[in-house]
Amino acid sequence: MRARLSLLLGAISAALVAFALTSAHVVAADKVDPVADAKAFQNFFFQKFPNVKHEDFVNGPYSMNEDLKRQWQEKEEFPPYEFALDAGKEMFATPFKNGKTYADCFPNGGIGIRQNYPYFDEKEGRVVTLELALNRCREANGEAPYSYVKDEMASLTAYMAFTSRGKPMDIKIPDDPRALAAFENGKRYFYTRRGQMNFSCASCHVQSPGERIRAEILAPALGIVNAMPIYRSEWSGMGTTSRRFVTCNSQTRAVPLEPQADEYRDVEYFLSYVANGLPISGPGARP
Amino acid sequence: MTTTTGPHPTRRLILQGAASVALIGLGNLPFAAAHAAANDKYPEEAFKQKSEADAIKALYGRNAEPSDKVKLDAPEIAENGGVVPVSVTTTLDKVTSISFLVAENPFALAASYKIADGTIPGVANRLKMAKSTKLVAIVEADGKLYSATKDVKVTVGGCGG
Amino acid sequence: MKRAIPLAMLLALGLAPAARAANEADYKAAYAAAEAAAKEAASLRHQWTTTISTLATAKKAADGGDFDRATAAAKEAKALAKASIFQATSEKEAWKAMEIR
Amino acid sequence: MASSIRVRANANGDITEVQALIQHPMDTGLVKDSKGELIPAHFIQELKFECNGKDVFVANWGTAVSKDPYVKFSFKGAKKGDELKISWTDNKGASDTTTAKIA
Repeated sequence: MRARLSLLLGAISAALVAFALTSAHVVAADKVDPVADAKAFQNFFFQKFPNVKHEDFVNGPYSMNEDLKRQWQEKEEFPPYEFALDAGKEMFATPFKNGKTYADCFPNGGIGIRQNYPYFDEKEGRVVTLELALNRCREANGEAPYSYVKDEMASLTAYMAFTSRGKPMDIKIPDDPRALAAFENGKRYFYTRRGQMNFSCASCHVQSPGERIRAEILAPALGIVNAMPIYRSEWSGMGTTSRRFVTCNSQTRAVPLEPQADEYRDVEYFLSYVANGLPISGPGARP
Repeated sequence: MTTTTGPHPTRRLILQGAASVALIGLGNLPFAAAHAAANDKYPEEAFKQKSEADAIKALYGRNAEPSDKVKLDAPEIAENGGVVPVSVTTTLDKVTSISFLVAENPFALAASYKIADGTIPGVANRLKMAKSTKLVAIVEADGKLYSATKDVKVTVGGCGG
Repeated sequence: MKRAIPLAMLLALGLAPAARAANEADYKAAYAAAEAAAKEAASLRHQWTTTISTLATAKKAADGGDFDRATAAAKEAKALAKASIFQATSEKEAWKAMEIR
Repeated sequence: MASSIRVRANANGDITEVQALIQHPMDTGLVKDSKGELIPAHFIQELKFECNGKDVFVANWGTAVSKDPYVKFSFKGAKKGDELKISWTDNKGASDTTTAKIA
């Protein structure tokens, strides 16, 4: 008797979940309005922090705290990501075994294009981030892909970000239901609570930017990926966007997904799109 | 002194004896001198001392007195214990040495700088601090020691893990 | 003397249920249930790191023969996994409450 | 391989401000690696700045100096175009040196 009951219960809850999923999908598809979302997102932060200059939001915690900003500006005179930048520049110019270089894989030779990443690839029907494109380029030229969370990838993206410094973020969402779905999926991931701490990205970066979380000041979500990749004193090393997502997850005691998982690429797509117009400030230095 | 095969071993022994006696006699002077002037060799001993008082004694041979002419700048809450920007400037003149000590670190002495004349008495660097600690800056000016201290809070960042 | 008897009874009662220590079979059942729940949480991509570490503690305790602690840890792991499953399903809609509109 | 020392020396008037950033792990010898073994101490002990044949600044460092160490100081008596020689040695006897023109 008990077994049959739990079986029944399981079936009902499964059906419920399935129904919720499809309905959300159907409802979401026609309701998704990235332009309105981006405007609302930016206005939320502009109103919450009226005296922070719009372009300052890309400086994360330093836009929230004067003392920290002074320490940062002093560090920026001789930033700790200097070595990664030089290494990235050298790697970018070093040809692969087959003679080609990264410049052959990217529009404009890969210089000054970081602000258009991530983009939605209509052939593949999914979001392609700068890190994924770099590894694609390596594999297309017979080279082994780099780890998404280690220094080589950080050095490459640091150099490409540096060539786009100051250019406004310029992410496009093609009129393609799959692109809208990816944007929505990213937005859902951003607001979904996870881990035993039961935090979502928004719990910290929307509800309490500027406040301290133990020794650190929380960065606002607006413009938070504009500074990627970042040199973090805590890691005493470079960190790619993937490394940041993975470590953020484990801090809330959520088991991280594999780097460049759909959710991570989509949430980067969402965060980059809503920051359109704000300057690229990568590579960044952070606590 | 050592290369000659000296036919009169006794003479050499006497000479060596005399030399060593002289050394002992002067025992404290050269060391004191070594302490007073910023010695050239790496102050191995001072860097091995655990406590800040022992490290100062090993490095300079005497104690320092607090002075408001030594301006020590360090964050109240360290952004990160591994990279704490710390700097010191002073209006004292004839400065020959500046040192930084982090009291709560396993080994107190963090860094010691020799200031040649003509060099502005001031240094900025980035230090590691194991935990919330007293930070001490020592300035050796005209043979006397002056100090400034500041408390720095150090804790981890992030929310959990 | 009269008062002492009920006290002794109370004590005896209190001890009775805990007398039978958990044995390996109890542990195996509890661990299997916990593992199933953890698998489901993983499939929803909402696993908690503490579920995995508690499962590991249960296994280590069991390997050490301490089935009391092992069963307790396995039960806790199952509770954690169930909580993460609840979080995954409830957040399917709940996230909208936080959305900036 | 590019030098491990990045240095900037700018003279304004008689005072030259020098900033240096050095690529070095500065391991304390107290930290364990992922396999639980102690990473041996490996840190720069002496860093010397020479200009016009004179040691203008000598740093003696312990294990409490941050990874990729940074130092800033100023000195008098040099002018634009003078050469600044920077060299360091660490506790393993490794060393590196570079020269920079004062801007």
